[in-house]
Amino acid sequence: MPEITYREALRQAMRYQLRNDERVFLMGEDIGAYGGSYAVTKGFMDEFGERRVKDTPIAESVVVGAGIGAAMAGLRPMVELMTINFSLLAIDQIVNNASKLHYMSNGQIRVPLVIRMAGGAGSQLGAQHSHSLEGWYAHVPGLKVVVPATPYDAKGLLTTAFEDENPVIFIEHTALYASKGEVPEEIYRLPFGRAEVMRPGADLTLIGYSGSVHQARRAAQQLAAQDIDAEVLNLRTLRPLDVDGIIASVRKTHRAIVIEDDWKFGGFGGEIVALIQELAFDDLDAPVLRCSGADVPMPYAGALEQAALPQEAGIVALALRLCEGEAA
Amino acid sequence: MPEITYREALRQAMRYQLRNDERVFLMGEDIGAYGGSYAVTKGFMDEFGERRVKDTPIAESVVVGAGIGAAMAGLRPMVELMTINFSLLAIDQIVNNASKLHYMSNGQIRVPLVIRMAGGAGSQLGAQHSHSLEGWYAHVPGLKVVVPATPYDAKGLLTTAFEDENPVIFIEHTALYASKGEVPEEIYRLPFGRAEVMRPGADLTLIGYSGSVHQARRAAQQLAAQDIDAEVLNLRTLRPLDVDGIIASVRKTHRAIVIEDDWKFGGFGGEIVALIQELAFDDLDAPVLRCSGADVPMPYAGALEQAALPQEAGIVALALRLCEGEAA
Amino acid sequence: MGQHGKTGTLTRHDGGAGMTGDELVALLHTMMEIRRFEEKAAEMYARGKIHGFLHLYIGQEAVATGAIAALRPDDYIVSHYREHGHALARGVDPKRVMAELFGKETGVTGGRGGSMHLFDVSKSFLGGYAIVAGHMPLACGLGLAEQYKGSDRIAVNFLGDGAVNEGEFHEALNLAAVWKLPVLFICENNFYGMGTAVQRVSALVEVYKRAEAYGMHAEQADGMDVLAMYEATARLAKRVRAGEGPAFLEAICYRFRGHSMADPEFYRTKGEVDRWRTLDPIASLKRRLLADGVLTEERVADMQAEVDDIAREAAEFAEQSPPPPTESLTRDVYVDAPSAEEGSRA
Amino acid sequence: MGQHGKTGTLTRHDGGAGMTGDELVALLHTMMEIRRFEEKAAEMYARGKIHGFLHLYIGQEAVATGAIAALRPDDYIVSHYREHGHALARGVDPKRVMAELFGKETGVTGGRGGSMHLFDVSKSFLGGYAIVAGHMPLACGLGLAEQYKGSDRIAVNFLGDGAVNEGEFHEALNLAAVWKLPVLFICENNFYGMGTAVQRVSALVEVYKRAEAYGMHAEQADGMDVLAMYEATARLAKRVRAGEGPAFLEAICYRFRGHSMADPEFYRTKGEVDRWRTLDPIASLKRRLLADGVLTEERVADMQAEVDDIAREAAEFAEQSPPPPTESLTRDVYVDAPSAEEGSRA
Ligand SMILES: Cc1ncc(C[n+]2csc(CCOP(=O)(O)OP(=O)(O)O)c2C)c(N)n1
Ligand SMILES: Cc1ncc(C[n+]2csc(CCOP(=O)(O)OP(=O)(O)O)c2C)c(N)n1
Ligand SMILES: [Mg+2]
Ligand SMILES: [Mg+2]
Repeated sequence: MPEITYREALRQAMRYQLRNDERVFLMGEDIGAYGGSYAVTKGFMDEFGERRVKDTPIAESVVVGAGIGAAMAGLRPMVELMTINFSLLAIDQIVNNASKLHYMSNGQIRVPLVIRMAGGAGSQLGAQHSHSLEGWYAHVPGLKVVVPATPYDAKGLLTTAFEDENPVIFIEHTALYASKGEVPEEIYRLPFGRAEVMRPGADLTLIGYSGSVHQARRAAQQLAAQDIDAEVLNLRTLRPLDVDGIIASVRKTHRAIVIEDDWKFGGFGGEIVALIQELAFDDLDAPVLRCSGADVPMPYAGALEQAALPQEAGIVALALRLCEGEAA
Repeated sequence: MPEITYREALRQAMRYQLRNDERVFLMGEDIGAYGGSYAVTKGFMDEFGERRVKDTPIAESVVVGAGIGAAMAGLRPMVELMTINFSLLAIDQIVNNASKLHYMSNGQIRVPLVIRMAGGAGSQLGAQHSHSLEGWYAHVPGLKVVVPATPYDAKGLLTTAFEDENPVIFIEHTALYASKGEVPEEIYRLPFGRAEVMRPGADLTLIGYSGSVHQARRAAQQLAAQDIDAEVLNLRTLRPLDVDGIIASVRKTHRAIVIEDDWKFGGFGGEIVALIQELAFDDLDAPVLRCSGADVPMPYAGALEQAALPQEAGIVALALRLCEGEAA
Repeated sequence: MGQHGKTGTLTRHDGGAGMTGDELVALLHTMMEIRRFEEKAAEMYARGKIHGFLHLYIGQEAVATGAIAALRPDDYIVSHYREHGHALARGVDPKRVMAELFGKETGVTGGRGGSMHLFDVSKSFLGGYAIVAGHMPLACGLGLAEQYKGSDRIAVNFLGDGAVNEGEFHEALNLAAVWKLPVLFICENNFYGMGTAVQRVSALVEVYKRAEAYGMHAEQADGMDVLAMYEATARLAKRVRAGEGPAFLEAICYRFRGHSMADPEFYRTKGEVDRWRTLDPIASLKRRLLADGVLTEERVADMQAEVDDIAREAAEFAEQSPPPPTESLTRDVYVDAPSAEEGSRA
Repeated sequence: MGQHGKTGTLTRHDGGAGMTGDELVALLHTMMEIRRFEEKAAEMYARGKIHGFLHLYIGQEAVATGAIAALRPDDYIVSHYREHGHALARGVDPKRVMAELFGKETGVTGGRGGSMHLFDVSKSFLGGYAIVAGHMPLACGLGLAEQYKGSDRIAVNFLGDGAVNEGEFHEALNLAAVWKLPVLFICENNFYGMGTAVQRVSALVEVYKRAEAYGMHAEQADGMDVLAMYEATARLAKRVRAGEGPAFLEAICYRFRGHSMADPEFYRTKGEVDRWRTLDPIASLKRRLLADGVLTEERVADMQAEVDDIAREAAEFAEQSPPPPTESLTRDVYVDAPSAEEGSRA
């Protein structure tokens, strides 16, 4: 299988849709002439024309709302919001319209819309440009929320997203665009609501998604050196969430840590913890812990930012605490 | 002590501030000539004039942003957003400016701003007007989030909010405005981050806030009839959260249920569950459960809406499950 | 035009927008139907049959009636929360609208939406929305889709004067203008957003001039005159349909009742309301058609009886309908999407 | 005006906005300082000393320099993420600005904000903001506060052409106009928002005409000419300060560099950039002051050496400063508020 970047994997999925479904079009700020702020749509305007690839004004609310409206009329738009930070300006459209119209209309209306955006931190962009608010979208019934961690995820999940009949919030990670991995040349779909066991293990489950999966993997390697055999779960989608997959893993390992870039307090990690303790209470040998971002607006300075984000060392320390007196 | 309504309690707190602090002014949609959509500010424009009580355009973002700017310049504005639903249109201002400016400016700027809004459901207002998203605000470092359950809370917490140096999101419950309770005539402050034990109990802790406290109380009465002695906690503020108070209660009762109007999945209740199992793992005799809103956009029809909201019967059923083979 | 617009005369009538007498009477019938429906709704609200917010359209009937009569039946309509009139004018079944207000299974959305969220896709009635200006981007998207498909269907977006200060108004008008979207915006300027008079919150009180700032063709029309609304809408819809880009119509009108049933109306005087009541769009048209001999007093009485029946039958239907079953609560949160759930199909 | 604007001549000069030769030379000095600072920043970015997004002000120096020179030092400035020029023109210490870009403890916000978020409250420089148009409501609030206090301090809000299609632009202009807030909006129309040319996304490309739609006094000025900017700003600031309500100034200008350091500049031609470079605001003023005899080539060389030193010293200072201690991470999330934490004081 060829090795390609996460960015290229996304491009392949989009190009396939643009070629094969006339109802599909893309719109967003600077996706055309500029080439996309993360170069994901570079060249698409030349290849598919301005009808299929639309540069929009900087006006997030109407861009998302127009995507919803076009989807209501039978098209399959993909709206790029550049970054999750700007999605706050369109959140009313997402929460009050996209997520609710199918239900409110008693099934008369469908909103098959994909909203792509880059999330995550770690590039020193400062407090207003470093949000990881995917948990907010995962909170909203009517939405699906996708968080690819690898190029393979990116292509397979984006294809599924385009073909879904519901609004899908597709959140890429700014720090992953250049990461590489093996990806089939042909098109394929990855199911929503099914986590990937990235590394099987017996002693402890590390649960991550998007960027945090990679920290979990690296932490698992370090733990292996200390004879702790960690299982790593890559959630792939937050809504639907693979509750069965999570519980099955914890039933086996009896311990778990959730890793997330986002602020801990009131974040999505709490949901995973709550579900585990509710559904696998008797299987737990220790509390489920979270390794999350610090409770601060993200600072710019490199060392401060790193201190504000979950790190392998922190995961390892928590894991050792959990496994104290056991395997190690 | 006189018995007054939740609405009147809020009015007393606001009137005190308007009379005693020239820096305080109010602004919001229809708070003046109309008298406030929940009549909380009725008569204030006549009493204090248009300089202190400002009707604004329907433009949530600039109203909140102007409140932030005025606070930056040394005033102490109170912005009324009518309902939490409309706060989605101002959420960028709240998250990207209000919550972050003190930190981002390295302490140079302060934002002593109170943003009031009505939340909750139960009045058949339909999906776009029935949000309980207080958990989103509680997720954001830099904000304080206040959720009064009683007239006594309302007056004491709003007074504290006005005198706080930080942005405070003050969320009232639409269904509580006419509720009555004893409230001292003089002004008083209730501390943030300290929960109230509304009913002491030994067998189980029911944790609620705002509207759900009352369901918890009624459920506790029903449980008492079945010989289950439930402790009822009224959180009063979600950020800061009275973690110590919650843990102390659970250490005593060994069981807990969180009650919230909001959607369960990815909601604030998960945070409380996660904290309890992390900090009191060995004290728990059973998993911490949540009695939350159904995972649907809120339907209009009365019976459907009631089915979508947590009810006493549901709390009682969960409590019985938790206490199975014990007290009962 | 309401589906109940059967009339008594067939002769061509000169005075009104080139319409036949039949057509004019049909307009009157629709307005009367809306009025009676709303009065019945108010009555049912007072009797505890309708809950939540109820925003009546009484006084503004000429706007929806005239405008929608001038559209093609497949043109999309997107309205706000004061939308009963638009739905009825489009021919949505009054029985099913009333049942919706009652929260019944037979309602247009099975009781899920209520007064503020009527939807009837079969009539291209794409909804009532409760977030001020939040529906404007959707109208842009509907227009965009038709432009993309190359059709000549247009999207018509009703909004209130209160919406013009929202950010989304600006974003929507700019996008529609710069992309030349086939959207006709109709702003019902009834001088108040809740209790706030337009001039207290809008820098420019002539709303249509706001639209001109986007280079958009914009006009003002007398929203108390159904024929004026018909004519202006027909003219603007034609432009929009021809691909000349969006247009904006400001309809000057007045609501005779409070903002919602809960409004104490502190902010305006009875005198002001009474002055506007002398411009009642139904009474005016009635007078005119009587004077012109298109209608007789007898026929008017018959029509009144007809719309009384419609409203009464709607309320009876609503009353007798069952509530939605509790089991339906979790239905239709998602479209079933077996493709996504079944995994790889490649 | 930059604090380094010491000059060589004291004679009154006729050509420029009624300014003395000294004052004109000071304007030139400030522009040169900004230019050199930005070049140094680009160099430091390339050397890996600066991270994140870096948006240079090169080409637009006349706007900040001319405008800010015309303000009172206590007038608030609220800018967006391309704000180094505004900060330096206001006299914020270049050492502390560079240290901020380096993410050092000695930076204006201790390394927390970085390039997009400079703040110096002691200079009434109330920040750079990274959400397009998100800072406009804040400027309204600052103006509102001064109006409320009865002071004659005004708020000046710099924004880009890309901001004009955002909802907040509309909400802010309307609120400022309807409440007659003392806010001066200065829109730097450099013809592109990232890679998107104004006419591709704005229904009305003459930005100042947008402001007129709110009944606001609006003008256009040559943003490549520091004196034109000075004059226009002085005139509009005077109006605003006098309580005549907000005003809007569109400065026509051009950025010579990419949007940020990462911009591949696919969207414009080298020819276009080169044409604008012939209008370089620094070269133009220099030529003029030389021609008028206000400056000598020798003094120009001295000034270049001075600003070279400023930029070099700033970089050295930044380099030698310590990073913020990790323990400071959680400081200042909240203002300490013992009153709230200590409970009832009544
Ligand atoms: C975003 C938002 N803000 C506030 C409200 C509360 N609200 C409901 S209707 C209304 C007034 C709207 O007035 P207008 O647009 O003139 O319509 P009218 O009621 O006159 O038909 C307000 C403020 C809302 N529904 N949505
Ligand atoms: C709300 C929001 N949307 C998108 C962006 C991404 N973005 C950053 S700068 C920019 C272009 C702004 O252009 P303009 O206002 O003309 O300022 P200039 O860069 O030309 O100085 C965009 C789209 C953002 N920062 N904020
Ligand atoms: Mg109105
Ligand atoms: Mg620009």
